[in-house]
Amino acid sequence: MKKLLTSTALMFAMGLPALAQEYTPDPAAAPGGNIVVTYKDDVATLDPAIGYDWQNWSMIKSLFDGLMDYVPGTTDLRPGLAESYEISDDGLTYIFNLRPGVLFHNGREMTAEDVKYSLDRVTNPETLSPGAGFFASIAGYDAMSDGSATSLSGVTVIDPLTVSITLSRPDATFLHVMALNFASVVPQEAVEAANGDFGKMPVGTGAFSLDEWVIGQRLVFAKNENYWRAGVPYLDAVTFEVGQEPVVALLRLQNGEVDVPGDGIPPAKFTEVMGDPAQAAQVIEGGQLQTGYITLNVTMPPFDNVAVRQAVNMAINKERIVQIINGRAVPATQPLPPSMPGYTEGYAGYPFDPEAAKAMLADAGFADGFETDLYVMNTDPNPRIAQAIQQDLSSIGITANILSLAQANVIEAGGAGTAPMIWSGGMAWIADFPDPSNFYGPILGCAGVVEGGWNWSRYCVPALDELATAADSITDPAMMDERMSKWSDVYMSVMEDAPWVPVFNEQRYTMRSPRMGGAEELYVDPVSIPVNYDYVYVTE
Amino acid sequence: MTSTRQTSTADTAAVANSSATVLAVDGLCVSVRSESGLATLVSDLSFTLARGETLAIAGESGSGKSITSLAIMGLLPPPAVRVTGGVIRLGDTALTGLPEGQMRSIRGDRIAMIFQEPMTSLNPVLTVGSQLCEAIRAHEPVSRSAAQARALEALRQVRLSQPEQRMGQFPHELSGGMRQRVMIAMALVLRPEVLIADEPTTALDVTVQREVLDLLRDLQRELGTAIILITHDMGVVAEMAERVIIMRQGRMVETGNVRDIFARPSHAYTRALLDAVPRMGAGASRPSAAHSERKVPVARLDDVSVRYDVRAGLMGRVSHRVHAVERVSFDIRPGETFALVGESGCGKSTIAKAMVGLVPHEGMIDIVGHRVTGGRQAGAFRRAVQLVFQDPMAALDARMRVGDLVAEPLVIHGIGNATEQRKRAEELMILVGLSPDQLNRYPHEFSGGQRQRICIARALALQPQLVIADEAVSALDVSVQAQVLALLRDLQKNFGIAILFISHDMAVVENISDRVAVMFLGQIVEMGTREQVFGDPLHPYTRRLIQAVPLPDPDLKRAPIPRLTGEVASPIHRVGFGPERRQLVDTGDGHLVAMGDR
Amino acid sequence: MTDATRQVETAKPDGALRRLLRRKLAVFGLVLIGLVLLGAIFAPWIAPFDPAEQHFDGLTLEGAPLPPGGVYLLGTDLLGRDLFTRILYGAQTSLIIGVAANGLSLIIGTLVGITAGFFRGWIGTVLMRFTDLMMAFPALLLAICLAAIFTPSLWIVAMVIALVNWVQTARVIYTETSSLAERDFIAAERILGASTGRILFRHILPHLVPTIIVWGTLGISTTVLLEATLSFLGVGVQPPTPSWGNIIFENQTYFQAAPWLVFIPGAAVLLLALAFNLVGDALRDVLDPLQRGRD
Amino acid sequence: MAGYLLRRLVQSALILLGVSFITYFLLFILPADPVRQIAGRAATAETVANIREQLGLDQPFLVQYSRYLAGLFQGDLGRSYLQRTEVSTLIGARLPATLQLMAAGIATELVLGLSMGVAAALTRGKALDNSLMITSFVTVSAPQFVVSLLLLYVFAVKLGWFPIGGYGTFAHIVLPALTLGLLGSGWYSRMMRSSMVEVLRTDYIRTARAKGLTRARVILRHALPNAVLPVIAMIGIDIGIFMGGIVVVESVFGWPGIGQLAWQAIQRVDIPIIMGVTLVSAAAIVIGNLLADLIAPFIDPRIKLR
Repeated sequence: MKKLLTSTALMFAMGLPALAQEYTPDPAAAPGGNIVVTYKDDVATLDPAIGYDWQNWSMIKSLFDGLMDYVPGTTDLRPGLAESYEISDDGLTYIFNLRPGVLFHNGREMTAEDVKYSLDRVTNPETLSPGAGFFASIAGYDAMSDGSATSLSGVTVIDPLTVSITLSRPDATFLHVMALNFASVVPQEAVEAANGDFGKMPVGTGAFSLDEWVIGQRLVFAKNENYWRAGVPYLDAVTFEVGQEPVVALLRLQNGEVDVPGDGIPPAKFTEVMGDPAQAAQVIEGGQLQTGYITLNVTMPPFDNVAVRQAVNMAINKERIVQIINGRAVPATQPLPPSMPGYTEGYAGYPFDPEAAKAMLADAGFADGFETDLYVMNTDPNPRIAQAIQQDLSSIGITANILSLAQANVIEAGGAGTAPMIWSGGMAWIADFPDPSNFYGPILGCAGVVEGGWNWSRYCVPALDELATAADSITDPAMMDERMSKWSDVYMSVMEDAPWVPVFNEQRYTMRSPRMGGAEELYVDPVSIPVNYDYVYVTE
Repeated sequence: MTSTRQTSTADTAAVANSSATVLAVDGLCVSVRSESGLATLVSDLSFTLARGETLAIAGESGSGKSITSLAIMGLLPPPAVRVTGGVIRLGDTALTGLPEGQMRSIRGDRIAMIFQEPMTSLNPVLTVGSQLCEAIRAHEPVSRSAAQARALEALRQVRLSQPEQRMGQFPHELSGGMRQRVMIAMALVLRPEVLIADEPTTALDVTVQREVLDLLRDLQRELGTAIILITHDMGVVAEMAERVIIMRQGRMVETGNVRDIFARPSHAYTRALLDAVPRMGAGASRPSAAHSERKVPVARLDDVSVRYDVRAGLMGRVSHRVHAVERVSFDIRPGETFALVGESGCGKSTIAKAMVGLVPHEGMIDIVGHRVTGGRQAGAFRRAVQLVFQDPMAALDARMRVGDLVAEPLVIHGIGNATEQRKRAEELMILVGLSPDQLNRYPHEFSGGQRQRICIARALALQPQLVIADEAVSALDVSVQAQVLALLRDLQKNFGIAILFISHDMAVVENISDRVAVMFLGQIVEMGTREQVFGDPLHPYTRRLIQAVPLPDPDLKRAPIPRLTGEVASPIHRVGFGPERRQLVDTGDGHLVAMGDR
Repeated sequence: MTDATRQVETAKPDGALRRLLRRKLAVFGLVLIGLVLLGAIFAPWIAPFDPAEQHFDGLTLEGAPLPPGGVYLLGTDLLGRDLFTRILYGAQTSLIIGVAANGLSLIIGTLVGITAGFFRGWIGTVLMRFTDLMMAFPALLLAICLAAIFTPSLWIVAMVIALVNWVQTARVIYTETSSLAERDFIAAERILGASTGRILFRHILPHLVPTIIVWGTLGISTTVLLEATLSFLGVGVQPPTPSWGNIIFENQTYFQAAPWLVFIPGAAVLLLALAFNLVGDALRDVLDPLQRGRD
Repeated sequence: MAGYLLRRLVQSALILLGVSFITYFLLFILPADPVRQIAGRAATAETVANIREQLGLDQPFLVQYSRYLAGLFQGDLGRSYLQRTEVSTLIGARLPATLQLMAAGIATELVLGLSMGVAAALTRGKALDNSLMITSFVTVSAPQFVVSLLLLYVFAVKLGWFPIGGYGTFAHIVLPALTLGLLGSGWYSRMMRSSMVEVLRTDYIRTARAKGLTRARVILRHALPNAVLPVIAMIGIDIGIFMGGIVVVESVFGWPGIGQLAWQAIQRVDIPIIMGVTLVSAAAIVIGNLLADLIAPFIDPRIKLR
């Protein structure tokens, strides 16, 4: 994390190097134009405190801004509404200096009060924000969450353009947290005026404002002429059409009716598109911070036996599964995806070796195999992947019955700890922010081993938790390598215990219409998923 | 066509010459294509119809008389049934082989037809007026209002009450008699040369039948229309027609002047047919069952009422009640035939149902010492009383063999073992005049009369003391009817069974009963011995009923009976209001008659 | 219409079969059903492969399925399995569900209908109001909810379909029972003193048999379609058990890239449903004397 | 009449009450936790408990249900758990599209079905009759999702006659309405045919013919109104079947109706939306039946509403 700078001084204010924070837009970019983007699922809400779906994540990013932001197309932090920030030496206090003259879409100027209000709002239990937990390191969070306070004690307004945030423990990921959608700054009066429907009438400081929303059909974003970042956005408007099957969306794109299929290239059309050079030229490939894995419930026999879990790891033919999804992924060796800091280079993972796996099973006392259940979400291609897994397991004598259920039912079974095996696809862990800690806490740490928790393996090693905490307490950028090596150790221990079978890291393949311009990274932006609307443009 | 046509008289038929012939049928053959090949329905039928004449085509079911009428109209059901030979001529036009378009212009204009079922012959979703008007406008290019005026006139002509109002009414709002008048109006509005009346009064009550027949005769006199009257009722033939064709199994067996045929039937079938017709007064020759006042009655009804609730409104409150049977009292003595007569809806069948416990009642019904209640009855009671229904096909489970059906009462009551039951079933079959080897057949393999015999056999299986015959012979052809009546009489004589004979047919009742009760709107208006009721009818309604019966005697012409005006009284009353109760008074020797109505 | 054109009513089953076999379409339907039945029963012998086996040569290098022809008669699916084999085994599933679900729904529907129709009173009222209520339920939503509550398996899917489908049968049986109960021959039985059980089972039930057979046959087509729809929505029979519905479901988005994966099983569903419809309709004509002579 | 209407409305309300109870109960025992969906994966156990309490999901079933009912009686369908918007707004926004599709679908099936049925009845036993009846069987036997994919593939993708899914213009509605209508047209044509054959055999048709009316008049004025009656009664029931088809057809054609809303809500146990959609669908079915019953007396004056 080379951009994360701090100082050894107690309160050492500093601006970030200009070259690092400024993104150089495409010189060919011309303003104007309107693009059409499609999604299958309806947009549930545009309230930044609530929205947590594939399709609304990037929309919210374009409507709102947080104190921190990322350089487009990268996972590199840059300041957003905060012009600069200072971090105390103990790493517990952050002082953000806000940009002056930033206007909300309603015309009012954004102030430090708004920052405080927004953080209070997202952590207030009544908001029912799914992102509240990210702010747990801010002092006063616990009082907020148990309802004994209505305001975060750690957030103080120093003056209209300065806000100070005190943490209760050092948190190396805090700046990333402040770049999350959940940390977006919202105007109190607009929230209150919306009377519970802020998600349908959002007001932010972002590059676009919501112009029209026909529920179930389309949303139109209009360019924010007063946007504080000069020169962007380029587009006059973005139209999102929802309720469109990915296949249909792609057909329409081929017809020239759609510019970007928000759900990417559907598997069904993948071979066809890639086989046609003209179309393949419009395809953009990019990595994403995603891992598809199988959880093995370590509290349920026979998966309480580490040898069994390792054997399962060795039985899965990841290459074949990748082939089934038309090669749109790379086989995974460990929980972290390759582009994530902390990824252990050179680690080969468990080899695919059914014979050895069978032998291990026999040694563990399961020469005849056993029967178990494999839960999977019931949308394509997940049941198919599950069947491939099933066949692999059967080759070492394990009979896995597939339970292909609605997402909610799988999550319930996982949370209740009643599922021996779950294929994570469709609910898989896509990182909220590019930091290795994001892959640990709720899904591999002890905190997730509660009724309804997301640690579906029920894997809990206190020593690893401590190591993780220690890693996250290192906030000094100079010690980043040490932090990352600690995280690497954490995940290597996890692999030894094998509560997961990391299967693949999905690649994103998307398309754009020929008239679309802008760097390819913008279409596979790892943070502003799936498209960074602020920086793309049309060439016509 | 002129209205100054000379009134028909009995001898018109005799002088009918070719110049007056409006319709000629020559060698008509009609066949049906079925799975087993071509079957002949009508073969080689020839006759002529003169202007202003009434020709009756008489015969029992299956004789081909209706097919003949449809053949003339060109309405045979395609494609199965068609004319396979012969010529039908209307004036100079050969109707057979005429293209549909031309046939259509003749239908309704030059030949009209009225059907048996007035209830189903009018389109239920169109008003009377519109159905009449379209009949006019189909043939004459007149304006809507002109058509309406003529329709109204036609309704007046058939003497329909409140004709203006009727124009806007739907068929279901009219009574059966009124509908048949509408049908007649519709048929005659264009002054056709020929009117085919296919059993025009069979479905009507006897008093209404009389009115309709009178009307037809009057209209014929006024308009001079030639009428082909299709009927099974020899009484109607005698009253209406000048000439008659007797048909049997698609063939004409005899034809001629009505008076001649009734007086000197030359064909054996005609003779048998005429003999089978129940005649008023014939019963007098029959010895009455010995009056046995001292014997304990088999059935005793005291103040019996049956009422149904009519619910309406939001909470489904009872707003009206149908007083189907209102405070009826009578008793039936062992060995006698007690008849209940009355027109449809008078409550006579409801009494039968109440007596066997099928409908709940108020008052007391006592049958061989058992109080009848609405619910399940004791086995002994079940064995004492049995019911024979009007439609034997409906009363028999079509999916059981006759042997099982006849033995079933024994099975239910656990009488005897399987062999004994079988033996008893065979005995019963012989008793009702069927053969024991028919026990393995299904009901549909029998004729109507045979089925009714099976029903009777079933009823007799338990050796009941009382058999209720609810219109048991009404659906049968006269010849069969006579046989079944004879069977009943024999059984009664041999086993001393009491019979409650429920019928609308005064002639049959007069023939079979010992005592008679006349019912009107749920109440008994007159009751006495057969001699008393038929010999000296005291109640006006009884007199009306008797007068209305068509008599199979061409020489006996009766004056038309006065029509009842206004709406038919209804047995439906608001809750808390009931019908006026009729007090029966004894006019001497047990002849009871409702007071005040005389 | 007229005495002469009214055909003699024969209610004997042997006569019914003969009449059924005289209808070309019914014979066509019977032959189709027979073929599917044979295919299902003898699937282990006819099928060239194991239905769950994912062949390595069943997919192209890019992971695309193989079109019909060659080793894999009807091509392969997205996991490289033999489509022909899966359709054969899928016939087992679809038929088992068709028969089981439909049998169950017939039993429920007949029981409810006959009870409500014969006894009237409060039992009848309660049952029929409940039936009305079920009629008002959006059936598919109900099925999806039920399928989500019970973890889907072959038998659960059959049960869910039965729980949704009995309503129609109940209504029809109710109407028929009520009218039968009013008929003279039932009154005659009551007068003879026959017990309720005797009336119901000896007299009413036999008269309902044609209706039950007809609804049973027609119902199978509805059931096969509903199973397919549930599978289409992802709440059907669990993989890897093939059913015609879930074969389509798994492959639906590939209708353009690999049309055989959608339209071959789709045609199978259509033909089987068509076959049952044809036979059911013919049975209705043959068994119901009121409908006789319609054609 | 007013009494009848009032009674029917009360009955309908009771049916809806029953539907709401059963649905709520099914959702209650559904093995899926809406709170987990709301809380997100970073939530702590406290947050989860907090959300559960706030939504009243920690209460016993009857308490939860009576709260829902209390809201319902005030016309409040609640707020979506995940969208945080009034359910009535969400349904209100999508209902027009569904109703449009339904109306178009019903119109299609009636036009196709009735004309096919009448044509078949009039040519009974002939080649046209046979081919129409076989067609009707094919349409009732075809799985809707296969038909919709096929129509989409042929008419939108290959021929380009219609837009590939979406909503808005008349062209958009053709294929989805056709998909929905084809199934029903098979049923209606069969029903219409047998009803028409039955009517053509009645005495009053014979009377009409005996009057010398033209064939067209006999069929249109006398036979059709009578034959169409049993079909009218079916439309009410049909709406229930339609609701099922709509989920499928809306998903294939991207039609922005309540079917898609329901499907997404079921996936994520958004109980207020599922309840709302179920109740709205049930209401549509109940109202459809009521309308069918109310229309009947206009066609057949014998029918009295009591």
